[in-house]
Amino acid sequence: MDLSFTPEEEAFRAEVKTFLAENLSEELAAKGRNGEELTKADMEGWHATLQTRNWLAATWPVEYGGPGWSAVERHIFEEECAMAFAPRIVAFGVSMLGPVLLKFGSDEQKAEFLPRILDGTHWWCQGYSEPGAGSDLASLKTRADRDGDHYVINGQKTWTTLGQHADKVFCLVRTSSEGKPQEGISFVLVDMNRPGIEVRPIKLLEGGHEVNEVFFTDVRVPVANLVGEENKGWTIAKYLLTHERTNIAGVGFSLRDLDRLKRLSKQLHRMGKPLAEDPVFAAEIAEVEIDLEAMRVMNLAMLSAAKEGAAPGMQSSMLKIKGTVIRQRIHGLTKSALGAAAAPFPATELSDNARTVPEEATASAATYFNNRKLSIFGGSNEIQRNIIAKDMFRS
Amino acid sequence: MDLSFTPEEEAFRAEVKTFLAENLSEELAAKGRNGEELTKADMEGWHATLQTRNWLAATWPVEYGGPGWSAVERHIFEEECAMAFAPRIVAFGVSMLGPVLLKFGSDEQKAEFLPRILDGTHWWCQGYSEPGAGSDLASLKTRADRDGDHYVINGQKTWTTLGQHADKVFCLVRTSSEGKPQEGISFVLVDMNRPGIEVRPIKLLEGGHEVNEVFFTDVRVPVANLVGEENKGWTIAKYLLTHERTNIAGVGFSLRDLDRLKRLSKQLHRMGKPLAEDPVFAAEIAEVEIDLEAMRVMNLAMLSAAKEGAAPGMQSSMLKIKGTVIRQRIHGLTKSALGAAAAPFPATELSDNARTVPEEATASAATYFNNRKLSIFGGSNEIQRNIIAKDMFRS
Amino acid sequence: MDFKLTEDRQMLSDTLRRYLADQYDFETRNGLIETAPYHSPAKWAELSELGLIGAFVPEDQGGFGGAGFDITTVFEELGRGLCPEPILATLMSVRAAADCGAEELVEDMIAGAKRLTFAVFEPDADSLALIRTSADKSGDGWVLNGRKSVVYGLPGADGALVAARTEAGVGLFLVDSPETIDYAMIDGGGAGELILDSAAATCISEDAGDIIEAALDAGRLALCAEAVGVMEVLVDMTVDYLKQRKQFGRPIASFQALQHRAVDMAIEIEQCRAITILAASKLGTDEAGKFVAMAKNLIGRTGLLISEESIQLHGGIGMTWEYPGSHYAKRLSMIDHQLGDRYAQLHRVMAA
Amino acid sequence: MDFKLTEDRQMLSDTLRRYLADQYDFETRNGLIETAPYHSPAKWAELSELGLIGAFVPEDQGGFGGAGFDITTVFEELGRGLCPEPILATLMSVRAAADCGAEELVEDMIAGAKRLTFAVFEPDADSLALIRTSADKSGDGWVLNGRKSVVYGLPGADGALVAARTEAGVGLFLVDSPETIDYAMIDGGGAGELILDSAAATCISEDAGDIIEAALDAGRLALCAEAVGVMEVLVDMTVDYLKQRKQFGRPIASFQALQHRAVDMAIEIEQCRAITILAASKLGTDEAGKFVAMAKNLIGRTGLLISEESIQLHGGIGMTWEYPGSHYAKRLSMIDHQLGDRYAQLHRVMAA
Repeated sequence: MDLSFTPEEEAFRAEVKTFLAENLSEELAAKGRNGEELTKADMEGWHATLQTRNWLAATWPVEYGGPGWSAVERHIFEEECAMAFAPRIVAFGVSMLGPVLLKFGSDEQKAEFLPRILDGTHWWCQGYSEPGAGSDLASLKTRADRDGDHYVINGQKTWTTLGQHADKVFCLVRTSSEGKPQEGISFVLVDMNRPGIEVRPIKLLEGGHEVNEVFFTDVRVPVANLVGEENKGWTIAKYLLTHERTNIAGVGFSLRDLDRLKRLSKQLHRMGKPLAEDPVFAAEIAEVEIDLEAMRVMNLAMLSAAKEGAAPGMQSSMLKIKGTVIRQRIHGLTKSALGAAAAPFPATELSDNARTVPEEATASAATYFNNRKLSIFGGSNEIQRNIIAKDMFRS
Repeated sequence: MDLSFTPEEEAFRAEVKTFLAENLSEELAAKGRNGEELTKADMEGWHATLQTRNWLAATWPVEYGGPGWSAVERHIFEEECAMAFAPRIVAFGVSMLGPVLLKFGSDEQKAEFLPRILDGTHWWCQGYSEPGAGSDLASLKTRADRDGDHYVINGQKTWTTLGQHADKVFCLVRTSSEGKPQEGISFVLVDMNRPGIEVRPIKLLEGGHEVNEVFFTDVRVPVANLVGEENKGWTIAKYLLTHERTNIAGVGFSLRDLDRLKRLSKQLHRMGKPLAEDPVFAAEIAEVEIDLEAMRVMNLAMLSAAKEGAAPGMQSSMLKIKGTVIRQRIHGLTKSALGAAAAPFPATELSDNARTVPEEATASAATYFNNRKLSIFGGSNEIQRNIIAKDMFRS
Repeated sequence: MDFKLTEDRQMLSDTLRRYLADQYDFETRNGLIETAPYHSPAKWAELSELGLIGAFVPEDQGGFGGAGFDITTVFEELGRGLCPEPILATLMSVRAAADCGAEELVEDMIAGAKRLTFAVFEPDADSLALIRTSADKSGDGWVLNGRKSVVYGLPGADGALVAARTEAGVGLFLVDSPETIDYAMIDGGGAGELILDSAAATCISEDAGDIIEAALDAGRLALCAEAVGVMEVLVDMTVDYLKQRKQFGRPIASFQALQHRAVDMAIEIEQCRAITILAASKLGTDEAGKFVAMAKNLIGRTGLLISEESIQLHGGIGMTWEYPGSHYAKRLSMIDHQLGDRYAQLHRVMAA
Repeated sequence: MDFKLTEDRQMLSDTLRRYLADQYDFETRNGLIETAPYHSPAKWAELSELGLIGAFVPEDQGGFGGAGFDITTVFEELGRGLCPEPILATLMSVRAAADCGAEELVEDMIAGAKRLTFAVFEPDADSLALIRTSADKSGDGWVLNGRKSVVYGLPGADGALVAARTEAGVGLFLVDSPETIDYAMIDGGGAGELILDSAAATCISEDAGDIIEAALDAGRLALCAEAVGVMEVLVDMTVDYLKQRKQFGRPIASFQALQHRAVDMAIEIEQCRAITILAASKLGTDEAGKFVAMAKNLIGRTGLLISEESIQLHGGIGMTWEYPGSHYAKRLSMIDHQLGDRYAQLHRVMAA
């Protein structure tokens, strides 16, 4: 038993810290800290900054332009970026399509798409969910019918995150209606500039725009854009779902947000005293801090096992559930910490004069509401429980 | 809207208080307060005391020896008895079999059994659950085969509360295995002194003996002991389950136990101060007090509706769930209040010297463990949720 | 004991429900909440014509109601209709004005001729004991100095009743055209900061501390009733959604884990309804503070639970601006933040 | 980073698990816990022969272990075996004695020749700062006056290490044949009240406050590990029961609401295992107090949850004395009461 990082790993952490200190502008960090929406340019700029060191595509092998990190190094990198309020890497190209192409793509596809993910030429989004196919993804209905050397796509995708910025979308589409629903699904790459594609924004309850509906009407896509075999797309979808996701627990985000909560609890007053001196509220902060410390170590144990090639199995689902519950509880306490001052809206547009709380607190309510998504997307916590139960109760 | 009791009801409450002050011995009340087991004589004595005023069988009509109370009067009586730590009335004869005989029994059965419930000649227990038939009561297997003018009973009942004191048991038995499981069940009255009956104690986790297994081997019972029609016993079982149960929420017990918890929190010390001055613990007491106040009014609303003949419907299941959750939380906090001193056992046999906490606190751990039963018996809280869900989600 | 509404209150309830359903539907509401004054003066006028404001004031003070149950009757319907009109502020103002004997003001407010807000709390001053805004005599009148924070219904109001320190204690003052910083609230409706920079004011009472506290408790009771109305609609919507939404070839309402969670929501609503009735029955008595605090604590705890569970059980749909349920969930969650949250109320109960 | 046990510890763990399974089955245990001394001196001797006690002491103090992970390795197995032997008291005694440099005593204890208890807390004194028991010099020796409460493992012990006030602070004293009031504990094992009425004592250290606190934290860590062992067995039993028990014609494991509750139990156990590892890694450092407090708070909260849920999911069976699960549930619940419960630990975390 040894919970410490190796000297090499500690040196790596120091290197990441230095990089962030030198390359992450205070302006960009402040946006993260204050809960402001990032622009497309913010995200593209940050990708480019990371790629100056080959640090953008953490899981890619060195020969394709990745950094060649171990699972532990990836964890350290993600934790430090989170603590510094660096922008999140937009996952769809780098963390999702990239690994899929590396495993299932043709040489031509790798050569065409991988470099353009790294250099920012292509912004990818994900076409999975449909209005009638959420938790039950296999029931998806968007069809791709073969017409010569093209597919003709008709249907609708939804919850397409940052689709408003994208010029490419990877989609699960139905290429056959025979057999089990899972057996007629294919994975295709679609150019968003094709005729017949329409993107409509979905405004979320807190007022933000990060997800979209994407409509396909007779969209023609070359058959060459099929990844893997026709009707074998479900294998790819499952690969992505079970693909080692080091950051599923979001430990760095929770550590960072807990820090902010503790700062605020010393600055904000209740009944004439700093909130931190109300034992009832302080007890809740202490409890969530304890839960987080436990989860942090649970996550390290999983990383350590991954290093030795052990499959994460149901631990990944456990980390998803516990990680989101903890993050949501921290957001809930942060919103509560503001008392009446949580209501003003839109928070990030308030004047200095209108604000009565520290700038990093203003968007607390919006952040809280937006983050209700954490327990819904990426396989809802109910679906994760079903996955764990299947494992626990198998006979 | 008016939450107050009428002057007549308030006068009735005063009358009950006076009766309890004059007739409930301090010795008997102390047993209740301190969590000691009551003897058979204690219970029989208290029944006899109540019956001097015709107050034993609260739901029976006056002509059969009941008091003729309204639902509200019954509630007041139960609340006052609970607050005074009076023994609980043993329900099986008075509250369960009595109403069944009044509704389904023959004139002979009423004449034979009802007076003997009131005068204490008969001590009844309930033969419902079986090892394989708990929540799923209709799957019961104990058989009663017709042999001339007798039934011959074979099988096993379990969780028979206070069966060790009983000389009579009313049973659900299978008289037919055709049709749906519910359709072959009959309700019969059995003399416990018959050959072939064996009662074995079940010791519970806290060390107490209040439930039993009852084995039936070729027990012969006259057909005259059938209540209602053969194979129609399920109707009676359902009648009992949905029969107006004013005390299902246990409001009086919770009020009384919360009072004790608050007393103890002032007497017991933590970190050199009364526990009541620890805001974290005090907050939990305050929360459960609030929950209880809400439940108390929910219960009054149901009583008020019952007075006007409205069916309690799913509110009864809601009260069962919330009532038991609140009582169990109070017991849990009371056990926690003791800190290390909760461990000594058997608590009620400790010498004054061995005890370091007030006498009424000594049995807190045992009481807590014993009362885990509240959410299990009488239709587990899971079954109650199923009942409510059926109502909520009917299309 | 009687848990039914009187005929008059039932009529008010029915009228209000019908009005909101017919005249203040979800699209109308959402068309208003993003633009100043974040509510509709025209709808406001119609609501006061329905007699809402009079219902908050006892007969001997010029109204035709004034009991706890009058307040809960109105606000439960406002909750069901998710109405963003600034009626909470009016409730507190008109009751405080009435208790101070400001007959003319009360008359104007009941008639809908004057819409006032109620400004008590300040940055870092979440209780009357802590407020720093001062009132000083100046010639015939008074001037106020200080700042009031998150004043509900401030945008577009005709004036504000302001709590300020006097030599006698805490007084209540009318400021007619206040300097404000207006903003929308995240859950609908407007609020703002009230900047009192030697602001001219009329004295309503030089010592109104108890009256202000009572008005705040009336406001808290109103919020509880509003929350109950919101919860009722939200759970109905959740149940309907679970019945209609199909995944894995069957309605998700058939999944027992979801059923049991919906059941727990329903039970908690009954608890909230009950404690609100209890608090309403105590309004105007010595115990009002304690029982209102109890109610608002439970409402706060349960409101968060029901808000979060309703979103979760809806999945993604429950998070969209387009779906009314998300606005109900948001409102329910934010009610806890108004006039002292579940922690503040719990401390009041512990101190009682 | 490495989350595997060393070979030595794995061997100790295996040996202990085998011994408890073979030699200390459930019937044996339940035959002991109701009669004084509420444990088995013979089994105790066998356990010390397995090297348990030596594992609690570092090599430079005469043992062959002494790290946090040595303690957790032993106690997780004691938890899995639901062993009522008074090893917690020995752990604290031997570590305190070793830290005080009482070599001979440590040697005797490791050899199993002397079984001592550790007596610190008193009625209404749940922290070292509050204890009132006094130690005074008397001739060559010392006399102690006071009372120690709920002293674990007191019945049948060879003596007690007692914390008492001296002029230097809080000292540690050996009382050889103490006057006691013995009793069983509701969850198995014995404890008692230690009556110190001018009791003759040997001074181990006149100023051992920090050493005693460290020994208590080692005890708390041990309780956490024991709880994890208990939880593991309890959840396995619950899952087995759900799979085997049929109602309504199918295994109740097929009911989704029950499945999800079992899943939540399993997740919480992983959390408990993780925080216990973390606390073990900190033992002996400056941060030990904080992380042990964190661990024991989480163990307390989760222990109650898992204890209650396991009983509930078993239905009536889970409440019977005859069923081992009920004793596991009871032990788990009572662990929170030992050496400072979840509230006490939370206050330590808040103060840290």
